[in-house]
Amino acid sequence: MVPILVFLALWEIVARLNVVYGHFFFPPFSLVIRELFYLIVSGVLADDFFRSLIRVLIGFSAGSFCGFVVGVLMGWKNLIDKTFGPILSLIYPIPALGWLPLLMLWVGIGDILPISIVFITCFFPVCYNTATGVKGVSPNYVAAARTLGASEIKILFSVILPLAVPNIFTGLRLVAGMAWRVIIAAEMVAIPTGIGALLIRAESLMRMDIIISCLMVLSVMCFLFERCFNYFERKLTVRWR
Amino acid sequence: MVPILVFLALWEIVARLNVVYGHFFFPPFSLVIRELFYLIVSGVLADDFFRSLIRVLIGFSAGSFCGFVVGVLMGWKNLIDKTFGPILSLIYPIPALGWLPLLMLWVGIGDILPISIVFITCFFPVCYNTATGVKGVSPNYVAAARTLGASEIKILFSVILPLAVPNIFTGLRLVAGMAWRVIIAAEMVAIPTGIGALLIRAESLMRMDIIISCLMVLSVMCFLFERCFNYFERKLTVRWR
Amino acid sequence: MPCIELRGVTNFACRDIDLKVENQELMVLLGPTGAGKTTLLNIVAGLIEYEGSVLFDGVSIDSTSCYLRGVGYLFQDLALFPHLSVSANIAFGLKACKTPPFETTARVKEMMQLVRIENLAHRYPRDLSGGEQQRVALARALAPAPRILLLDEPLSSLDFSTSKYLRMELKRLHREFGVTTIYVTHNQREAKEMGDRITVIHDGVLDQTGSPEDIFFNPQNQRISEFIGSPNILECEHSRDLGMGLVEIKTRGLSIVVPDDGQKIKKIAISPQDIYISANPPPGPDINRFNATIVEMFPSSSLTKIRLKVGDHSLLAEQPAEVVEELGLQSGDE
Amino acid sequence: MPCIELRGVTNFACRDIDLKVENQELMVLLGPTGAGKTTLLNIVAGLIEYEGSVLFDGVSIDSTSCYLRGVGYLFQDLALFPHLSVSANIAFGLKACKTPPFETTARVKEMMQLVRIENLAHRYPRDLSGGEQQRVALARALAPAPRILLLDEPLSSLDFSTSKYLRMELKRLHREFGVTTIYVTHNQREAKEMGDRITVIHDGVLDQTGSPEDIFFNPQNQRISEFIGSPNILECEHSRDLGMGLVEIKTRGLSIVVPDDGQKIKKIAISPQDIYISANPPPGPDINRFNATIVEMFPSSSLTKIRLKVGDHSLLAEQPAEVVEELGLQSGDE
Amino acid sequence: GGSPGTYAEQMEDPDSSTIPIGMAVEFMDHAACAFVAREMGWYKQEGLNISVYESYVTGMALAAAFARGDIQVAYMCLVPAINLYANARVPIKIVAGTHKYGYGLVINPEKIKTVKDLENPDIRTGCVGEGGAVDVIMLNKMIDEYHIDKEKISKNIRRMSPPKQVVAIIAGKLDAAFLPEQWATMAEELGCQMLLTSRDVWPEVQGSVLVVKEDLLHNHPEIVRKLVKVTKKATDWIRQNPDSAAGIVARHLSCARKRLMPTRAGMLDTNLHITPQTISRSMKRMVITTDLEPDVVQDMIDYMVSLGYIRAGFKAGHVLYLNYLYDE
Ligand SMILES: Nc1ncnc2c1ncn2[C@@H]1O[C@H](COP(=O)(O)OP(=O)(O)OP(=O)(O)O)[C@@H](O)[C@H]1O
Ligand SMILES: Nc1ncnc2c1ncn2[C@@H]1O[C@H](COP(=O)(O)OP(=O)(O)OP(=O)(O)O)[C@@H](O)[C@H]1O
Ligand SMILES: [Mg+2]
Ligand SMILES: [Mg+2]
Repeated sequence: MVPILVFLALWEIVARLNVVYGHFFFPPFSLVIRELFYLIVSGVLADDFFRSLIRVLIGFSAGSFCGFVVGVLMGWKNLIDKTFGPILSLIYPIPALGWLPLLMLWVGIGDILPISIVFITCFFPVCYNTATGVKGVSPNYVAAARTLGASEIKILFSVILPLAVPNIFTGLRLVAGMAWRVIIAAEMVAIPTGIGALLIRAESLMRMDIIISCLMVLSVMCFLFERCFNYFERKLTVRWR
Repeated sequence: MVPILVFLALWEIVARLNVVYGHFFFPPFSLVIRELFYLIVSGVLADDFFRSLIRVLIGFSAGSFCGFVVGVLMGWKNLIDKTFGPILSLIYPIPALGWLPLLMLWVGIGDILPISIVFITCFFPVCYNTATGVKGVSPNYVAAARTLGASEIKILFSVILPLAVPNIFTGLRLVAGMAWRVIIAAEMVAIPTGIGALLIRAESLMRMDIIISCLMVLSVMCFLFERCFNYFERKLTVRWR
Repeated sequence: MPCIELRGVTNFACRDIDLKVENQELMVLLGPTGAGKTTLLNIVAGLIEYEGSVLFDGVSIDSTSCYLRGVGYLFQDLALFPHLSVSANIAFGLKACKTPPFETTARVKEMMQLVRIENLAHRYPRDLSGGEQQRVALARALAPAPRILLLDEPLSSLDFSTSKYLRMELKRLHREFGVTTIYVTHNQREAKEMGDRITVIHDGVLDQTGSPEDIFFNPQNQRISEFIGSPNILECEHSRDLGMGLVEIKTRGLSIVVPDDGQKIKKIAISPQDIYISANPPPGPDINRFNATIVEMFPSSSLTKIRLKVGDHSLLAEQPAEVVEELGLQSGDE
Repeated sequence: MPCIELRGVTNFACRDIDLKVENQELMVLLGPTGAGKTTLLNIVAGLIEYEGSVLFDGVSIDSTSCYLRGVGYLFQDLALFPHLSVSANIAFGLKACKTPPFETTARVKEMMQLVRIENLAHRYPRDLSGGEQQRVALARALAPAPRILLLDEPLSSLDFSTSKYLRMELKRLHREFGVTTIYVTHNQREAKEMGDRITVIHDGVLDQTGSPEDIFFNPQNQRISEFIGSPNILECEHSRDLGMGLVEIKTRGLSIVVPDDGQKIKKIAISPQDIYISANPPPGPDINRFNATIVEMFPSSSLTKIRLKVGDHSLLAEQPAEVVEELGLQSGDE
Repeated sequence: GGSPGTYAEQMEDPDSSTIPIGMAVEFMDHAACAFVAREMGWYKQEGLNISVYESYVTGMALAAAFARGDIQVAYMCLVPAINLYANARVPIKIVAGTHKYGYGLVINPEKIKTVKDLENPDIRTGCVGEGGAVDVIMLNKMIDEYHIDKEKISKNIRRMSPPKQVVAIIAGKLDAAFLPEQWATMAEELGCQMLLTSRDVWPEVQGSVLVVKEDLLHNHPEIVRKLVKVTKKATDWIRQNPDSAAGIVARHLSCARKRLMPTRAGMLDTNLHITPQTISRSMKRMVITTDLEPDVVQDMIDYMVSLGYIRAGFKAGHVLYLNYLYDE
């Protein structure tokens, strides 16, 4: 907690000591909090926030899950790695801009669109990290499990995955942030609700205070996500790491 | 290579069998290649491409390097982790949209703008993955190195980092794609050059063919990046993994 | 329980190995370090590539994947699962073959009592001592009651009494359940004590297979005799009981007094380390002491092998280098 | 070379340990598994937390960080660097203390010859056998010529001849350079052979410290005597030379014949395992054989301790459970 | 800003060409006059050292660029200009207009016949960012003018950038959209129907304007004067020969910097590319003029206040500075 407080204090100070115009583009923490408060009481934020939250949660969990599965397969069976690896690395760099038209055609313009953008974003990092983690498991343990009569599946679930947990969670922690980051871009083509839409509106209205309030919401959300991932990871690994 | 060819063949077929306007949204591979060819000969692409390439390279290497350093510190010294971890996870989810105004103020319109956006994008994944890798090194090896009289630094460089290589490279592979993905968004703003600019132009003229050609360039670049990372990683780890 | 048969098995560490371990037999695999013992076990367990073929009960199982071979394997580097507690480690094999929970717990308890680690049930391998880890690994290998047991130096890091206890326990288990077992060790006493038969491996080649007596009394080649200390085998021509449990043995002009173990003596083996050379007669009674001529010496970094001529025997003695120096021994000395 | 002193060292596995290892001494740390040996070494090396204080040459080094203590440590789980070749592993310590390259290579070569692994220089630990790994670890620990040497079961997975050779080499090195050494083992013979002094540790408590003879002939408490096999110590009242290297020893009504090692005998120790019990007289000469009365029996899972009354001695014997059964021994039997 | 007329007294800086000026230009035919002026090289003739950002700088980024001074001049729509002044508090002055109108409601003729049909629950209306862009203003105005139920429309509004709206309409994912030119016309050419134009919805509504930063006006009034002059010249020229102007704009729009984007493969499946015909049709829908009535601006300001886009209303006079526009 302390570092965060320090950080905020720093922010306040820097902002207050700022050059002309700076004050507007980089308002002090206190102001933002005030604005945030107004936004919350006025109820504008809550609604948008929850819609975004739901989109993020769905996209995130779906994307991470698929990424996880594919990653496990790639890390586990070298053949699959060789097969999908190149294709993934071809698809990976396609930005939202590239996906939008296709998605528009496939899923239409509705809640699914931003969700699927979040999905795409979450997929790759989890996939890559999981694969690395799975590959990293020492073959000795796998051999031991084999001799104990564990089937490949059993080995996967009771040996490989538990040992790959740290990497998997790194992936999750990464995409937790990205999901919140990309929801903005995702909601650029959507039903005009959600924190992204709010942000765009504020953006085009040039309302810096609202923008920063939204960003703070993002930050806090990502922070919470990260916390609980850390919590779960510790729960899963602390006893043997 | 085979899987890629299969993939492209599939693309061609699906595109050719497509519905009305399908060609427009989802042109077959052959068409895109033709367009790509025209783009190249007309010289439009080359110039933009190289500008983007340079920006990506600079932003990528700088961002990865800083991410690497911070990640090492965080994984190495728990105190630093506790200190910076929360702050990073607060800053992490801020999207490009959020950074733009501040960057505009600080670095102004120019090549630095997209570079710094790439930088920000590359920083976090490398940082997180490196930290995970460093934390993952078995304490036994560290202890052994200690008793052999190696100083902390020496241990870091000759034991911890070599063993963390796989994670570090996962991070790099991740951001290689992101860098190319985000350069678009970065160049859409105010910078009238680079593939991003070309893309946004094509988009506002709804020239799907050009868009897809650009995306293909991105894909290929990311693919190449990934290849050479794989190559280096193998070089570094094959003998003992 | 199946019998294990290896036919022309070859890989990086084994060269054309033929071996048959009878049903219910406990075969000790004895060999110096780097001989290929672990590799051989890995081959039987199906963990590494090899040419040639491995048969259980005459059926080739080269294509049978490891986890169907039903072997219990105690790895030399124990490979305990770091993320599982001791009890979970032991239970792993049972869970893998779908043992009902209550049986599992019972079996785990039993195993932990067998290897005397009841008190560590909830510890994690990281927090165990070397010997404790080894015992956990042993328990883990035994728990699923495998048809074949591969033990790679199962007692190497246990103290005498514990290992003695476990040797007896293993013996007992083997008697009771007759699990076909390959028992790797580099300890000759262990080998002698445990083995129905012993097979000696050297540089990936099986030199000799036979009963303990076989191996120790007539090693079939130089390497073995060197490995087990190349005893000087003396044919016993005729022996005279001295009473008080001693026999005097006449063998081509030498008479040697040995304690009598009640049974008739045909051969005696004197290991080179047991031959002491000194220039001037040492104190004490003059027994088993002869004048010898040094025929030749093979100095090595720290040990010197010395071929002695005693009567019309030629014996091989082994002396620490420094002894040799201080005695200033040379060929031809008396 | 410093002397090592531990004062009231305490942690999860050690309880209030006081120990002084003299300069240039080779102290053997003997104890059953789980006694706290490894932990003790870790404490000396400064790898884990502890209360109390450790002194080198009387100077407390509790605050000295591990890599400045200048100890060479052979870990029980060898902890070879998987990403470095054998030679690189051995060279690590030298590089760490900025040895010039050519010296390094020379030293590495020397070490590899010492432990006989020249041919493995470019292998990686993954591809080594257990014993080879152990020798690499030994070489790595020795290479930087440390002031203090901590060896945790350095020979546990080596065959007899190799380990014998290495024991002699270690002895020689110790004589030459007099590195203060703590040598952990659970093997009594090794302990006897290597140690200037031996200290016995049990459940994290030092029971006894002294010369090998001390420990083995008058163990100071039950646990030690049990650990080293609780020999029955018989005071020797007077002895008679039978000639032929035999002595008859009279001790309160018993006369026992033992082979004579030339020196005067004061006590003899008979370990329980060496006492054989049989109902009817076995064949062979009637030597060292007495009628005894079974006073009491302590049956355990597989071994039965039997207290015998022989003359006016009471001896402790140990018999395998099944022997006991088939003989149907009971208290009070003759 | 001070009262009008104060700047005229400023003494003129002789070598105005040395001062580099960043100019933001929207990448659509709203900025026709800028394109033409560049093509003709009139800025150079006036000795203006202008670096043009044919940019997509919008909202905050633009504001920041203005604030920092990287951009001092911009051809932009009136609404963002007002936001810039009122919300971002960037001291700017609007010194000239460039055109009136320039928006149109394009619809899918199968599903929509009259404006009232927009209320139907299955009608999805496209729209750019709420508030920032003009189209939403137009939408609201239309709602007021034609007495449509706002709720019913806003229930299924889809927001996305104009080009995406066109794509969406022709892909049948949208049914109506209030688009800025040239996209409105392009959509029309792709089979949509233009139901309304901004002219019908809001007579005399101002399209884009020429915006300069106050500092520039303050320190280098002569530069601003020249800018206005060039703009005027350009608009006049466009009015006189619209077709060649359309050609220039079309070529300019389909340029990636100096080079034309190839169009061969692009034309295979769709005529999605900018032809002079498209542009001229599109430009005929606007009134290209620098005239700018304060009342119109005031109306816009008041309307934005009523929509709650800007916090407090203000006198149009504060943001306008039309001396150079009308002093010749
Ligand atoms: N993966 C490998 N690739 C190449 N050579 C190997 C590999 N693993 C082991 N070896 C070599 O094969 C030989 C036999 O190894 P193995 O582990 O079977 O010896 P071992 O009999 O178990 O010795 P120890 O008693 O020390 O365990 C050794 O010389 C070792 O160097
Ligand atoms: N990290 C730990 N936390 C708690 N207890 C531990 C930890 N490490 C070891 N122990 C316990 O401390 C005791 C001593 O461990 P130690 O490794 O010193 O035994 P040891 O003498 O080396 O035995 P061995 O000869 O088997 O290696 C053991 O009972 C072990 O279970
Ligand atoms: Mg082995
Ligand atoms: Mg230990």
